[in-house]
Amino acid sequence: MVAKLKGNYGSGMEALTYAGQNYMVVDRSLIPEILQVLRNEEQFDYCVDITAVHYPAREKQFDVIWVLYSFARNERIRVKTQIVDGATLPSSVPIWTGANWLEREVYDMFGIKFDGHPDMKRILLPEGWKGHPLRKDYGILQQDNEWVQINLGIESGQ
Amino acid sequence: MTDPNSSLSHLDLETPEKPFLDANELVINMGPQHPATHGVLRVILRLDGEKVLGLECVIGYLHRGVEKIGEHRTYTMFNPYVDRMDYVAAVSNGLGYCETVEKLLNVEAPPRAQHVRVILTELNRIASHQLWLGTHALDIGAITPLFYTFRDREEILKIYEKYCGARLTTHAFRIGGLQYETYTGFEKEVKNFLTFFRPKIDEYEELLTTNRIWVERTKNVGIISAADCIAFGVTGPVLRASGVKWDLRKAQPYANYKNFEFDIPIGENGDTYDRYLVRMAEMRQSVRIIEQAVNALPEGPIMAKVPKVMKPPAGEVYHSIEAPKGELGYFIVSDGSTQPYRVRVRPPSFVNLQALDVMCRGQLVADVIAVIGTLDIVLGEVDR
Amino acid sequence: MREIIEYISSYLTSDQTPGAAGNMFWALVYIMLVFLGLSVAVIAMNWLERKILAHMQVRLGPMRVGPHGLLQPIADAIKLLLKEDIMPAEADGFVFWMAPLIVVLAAFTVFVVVPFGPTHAITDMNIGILFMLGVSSLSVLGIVMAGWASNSHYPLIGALRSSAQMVSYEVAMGLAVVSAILMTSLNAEGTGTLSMIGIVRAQQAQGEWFVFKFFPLGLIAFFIFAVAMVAETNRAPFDLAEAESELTAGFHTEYSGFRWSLFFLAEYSAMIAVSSIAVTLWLGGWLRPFPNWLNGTPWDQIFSIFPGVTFLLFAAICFFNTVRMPKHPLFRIQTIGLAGFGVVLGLIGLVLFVPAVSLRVQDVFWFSTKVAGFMYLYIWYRGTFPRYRFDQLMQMGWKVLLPMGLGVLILTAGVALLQENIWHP
Amino acid sequence: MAPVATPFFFYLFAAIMLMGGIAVITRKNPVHSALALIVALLAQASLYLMLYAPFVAGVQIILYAGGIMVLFLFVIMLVSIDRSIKERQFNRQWVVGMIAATALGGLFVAVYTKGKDIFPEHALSVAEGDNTQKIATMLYGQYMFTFEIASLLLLVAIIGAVVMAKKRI
Repeated sequence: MVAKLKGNYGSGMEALTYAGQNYMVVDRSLIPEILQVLRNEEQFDYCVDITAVHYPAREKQFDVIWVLYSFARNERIRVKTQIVDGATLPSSVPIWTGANWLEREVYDMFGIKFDGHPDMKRILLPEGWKGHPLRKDYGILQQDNEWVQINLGIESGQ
Repeated sequence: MTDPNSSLSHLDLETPEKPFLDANELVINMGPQHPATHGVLRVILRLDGEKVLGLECVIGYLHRGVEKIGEHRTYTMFNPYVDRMDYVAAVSNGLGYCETVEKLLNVEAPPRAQHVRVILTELNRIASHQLWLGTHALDIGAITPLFYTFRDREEILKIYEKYCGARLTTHAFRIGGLQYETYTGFEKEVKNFLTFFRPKIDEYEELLTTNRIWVERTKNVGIISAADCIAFGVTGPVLRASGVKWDLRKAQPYANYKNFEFDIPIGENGDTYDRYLVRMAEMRQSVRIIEQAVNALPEGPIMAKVPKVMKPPAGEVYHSIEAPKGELGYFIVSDGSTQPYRVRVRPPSFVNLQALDVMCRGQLVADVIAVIGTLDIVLGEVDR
Repeated sequence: MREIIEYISSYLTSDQTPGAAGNMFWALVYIMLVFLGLSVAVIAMNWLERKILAHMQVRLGPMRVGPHGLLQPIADAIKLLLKEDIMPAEADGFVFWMAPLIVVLAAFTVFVVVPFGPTHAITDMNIGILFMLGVSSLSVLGIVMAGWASNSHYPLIGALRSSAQMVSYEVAMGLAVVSAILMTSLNAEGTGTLSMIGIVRAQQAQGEWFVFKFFPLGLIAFFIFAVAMVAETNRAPFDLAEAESELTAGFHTEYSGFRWSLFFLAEYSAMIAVSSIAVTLWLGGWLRPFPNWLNGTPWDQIFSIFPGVTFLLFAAICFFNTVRMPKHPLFRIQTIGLAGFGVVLGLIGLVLFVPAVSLRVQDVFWFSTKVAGFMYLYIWYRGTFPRYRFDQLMQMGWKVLLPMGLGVLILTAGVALLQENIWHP
Repeated sequence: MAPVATPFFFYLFAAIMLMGGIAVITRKNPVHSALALIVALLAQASLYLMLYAPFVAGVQIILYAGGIMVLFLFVIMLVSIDRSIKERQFNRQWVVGMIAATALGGLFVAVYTKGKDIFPEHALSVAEGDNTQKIATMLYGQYMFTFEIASLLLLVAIIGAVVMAKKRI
């Protein structure tokens, strides 16, 4: 499978293994196509998880990771891509319906927008909250004081 | 590859069916304080009379930022935090986390520790299913099973209390094995529990399985097809009740589940009744696993060699286990320091809850309650 | 003065109900008695339901207030009375205020015709059963008003549900009642009666309870009524109107304090009322078991000691539990209280052995015992059944009970005609 | 039972009934109107009682107050409350109303003055106790045909309602 993909996409992707787990690092431009191919041709029909990691020091600040699983092959794979802050990704809701909330959570926590998502809004934090808490520059004690004061009528939630 | 069985084509929210009598559709806010939403789930229902046209879940009322906390604690310090996610199945959460970090550290817990882990985790599965059964039956209006299940769950909690001092958020496992050796009489008490508990499952089933009203309330309610389950990423008993024979304990065995014999119970129709039957059968299977594990409990060390200060090599690992609610995954990124660079939890309840809308569409208000109950969500895990 | 005493005492020799005799004084006395008895019954029912349900569910139920929680209902009543009475801001004040009153009024008014004995009823109307059904159907108005006036979605849905439910089950209920009334006409004159007392008299004359009449027709009609009456009173498994897991508390979600307690009172007295109808129509009302088969003075005397024996049994249970009380000084007051309660029950039992008293109270005793059986059934249902869904409930009412009721009615009429031909060729 | 203070109760119930009737047409809130109608119907049932017609009174309570009016309320609540409260009174048909009222009033006067030979002036000799049986014999004997016609009419109405409500049968 890897060889086939490699043949098709060449230098845009790189297949790696760590601790016995396969993952591939894919160029942002190839993401829509590769996810499509994995779902439709390689039978990765179950989108386990979508998440992101923030590396503020890098130029391409975010790793976005799709964890996929194939029932037919009993195999798990991770697809990883790097994007800069403010860049958007194509939504994979048309591919896996279950990606809906997972993408919303990534948006909520990291501020990464997904194009074509049916309902791109915050999910865990309230609407109108400022900041994306899982970014590394968001302190652990930090909160949107203004929101708390207006909506909850208390000085601070802490 | 679009599945023709999938019902997702009905999913366009924009064109609801034309309501009867031109009565305005009713929008009802269920929760966050509502007796049947199992915590602080808020569901906004759009109703036509009693028929559900669509619904939207509003979650996050219990968000505590567990993932953020994980980035600011060392690997050992974060271990108790994961218990607070799915607080009715804390042991499973701990197992998943410990195994993931062990993968990063490239260590493996010794066999005795593995066995004890399996025993405690399966006991926890039973406890979690008992709590589900009680509350689910209560939602449907049968108040009595709740007290029976809680009476029996107490026996499990007593074993936990004796083992590690806590009943709910147990923090039972450590990275690399166990901290405590089992107490004297542990094996005997577990065996006693098994003999005590077997007839109790029959008792629950006697109360409900053939109860006419129960069958009427659960059969053909909240049907979800296997294709839909997979599309939504729904796992656990819900997926199995739709007829997919998939259990991580068999598919990708972790701990030492490969040493034990057990079956994966599956349903046919993917309705609430099948999910009920699957969970009941799972309790019996858990009893089987525990029995094998406790009979073959090996002697030996309970802790692998792990450094006092854990500094896993830089890298990232995704590992998942079959929690009582479905696939519970941990994705941990290490940068070589004492603290994880990023901890991501893949909560089964969160993903399963997405399917609520498609399961409830076209059903009645009373069915929404039944479906919320049958999804077996824990809001602590949904919101983290 | 003498005239007044004569007026009062003249009734004692009559064999009519005070209403039928036109005696205002005794009518008032009976109204007071029924009201008091009903209040006591509701309080007792509250305690019993919690205790019995608790024991079904492997727990103890109220244990703190008074010995074995005996004073719990009183404590609850005080709590409810002291609670702040909240009215939602956007509620329709007048309707909100009227709703519990109507429900309570309907629930209590039906007892005007309930025959606790051949003379122990406030009055005997010749449309007795019709009156009971009619007035108890008014309580649905109160429920609908409560749900609407609260100006909130959950109560509104609860009210809609309960109105649809009660109106539909009234139909099946009515058909079952009619088949029982048909049976009353199986006498020489061929005319039946709607009077509650007349119905029991007819069962006495025909020598069997209507539940066994034309077996199994009477039983089926009784079954239909027994199902419909649970639905009529919004109790489990038909408690959709107040399904707490779906609608929080249904139509009385927004009510609190005293007003809420009125709904509570009405629910329980409505339960007693419909059970009284069932007892009167099918289970021989005040008649003691086997009044025709085991007749004669010795049997009468044996049956007349039952009330006293029952109360002595209660007293014995009290004393037994007094002995079992923990011997801790903190429990002394509770132990004394329980023993005192036992003494009171025992004294009542002894008084009931006095022939003059037992003769007059017997009917009431048998009637209450039968009703108490129904009350136990209500609690039992609640402990064992899950709740029906709304469409299933409607299906059951319209597609099962209604055709069954119609069938039973037609069959009863047919069988009655056949028998009449045999009797009066 | 000897009647007590008959005129007093007659005027009392008549007044309640009239007040209820007036409230029905003056209240803006349809739910209030329906409740006022129930009051009027209950007062009417009391008047039936005073006419020694307990069966009719009982049926009046069961059917109208307990059944039909509940369905009325049901429908009113089903149709959005907020909207129906805000809605202006739409039936400002003074002319038709006046004509109907005049016709009805004329009828009353005509009956009162000329109807003495149609309606018996003396009280009916039917005893209270036999009331129900008498109604039954009349309904199923003398007026059998009209009774069946009426039930047929109702059946047609039911079928019509089902056809209207269900798009597909």
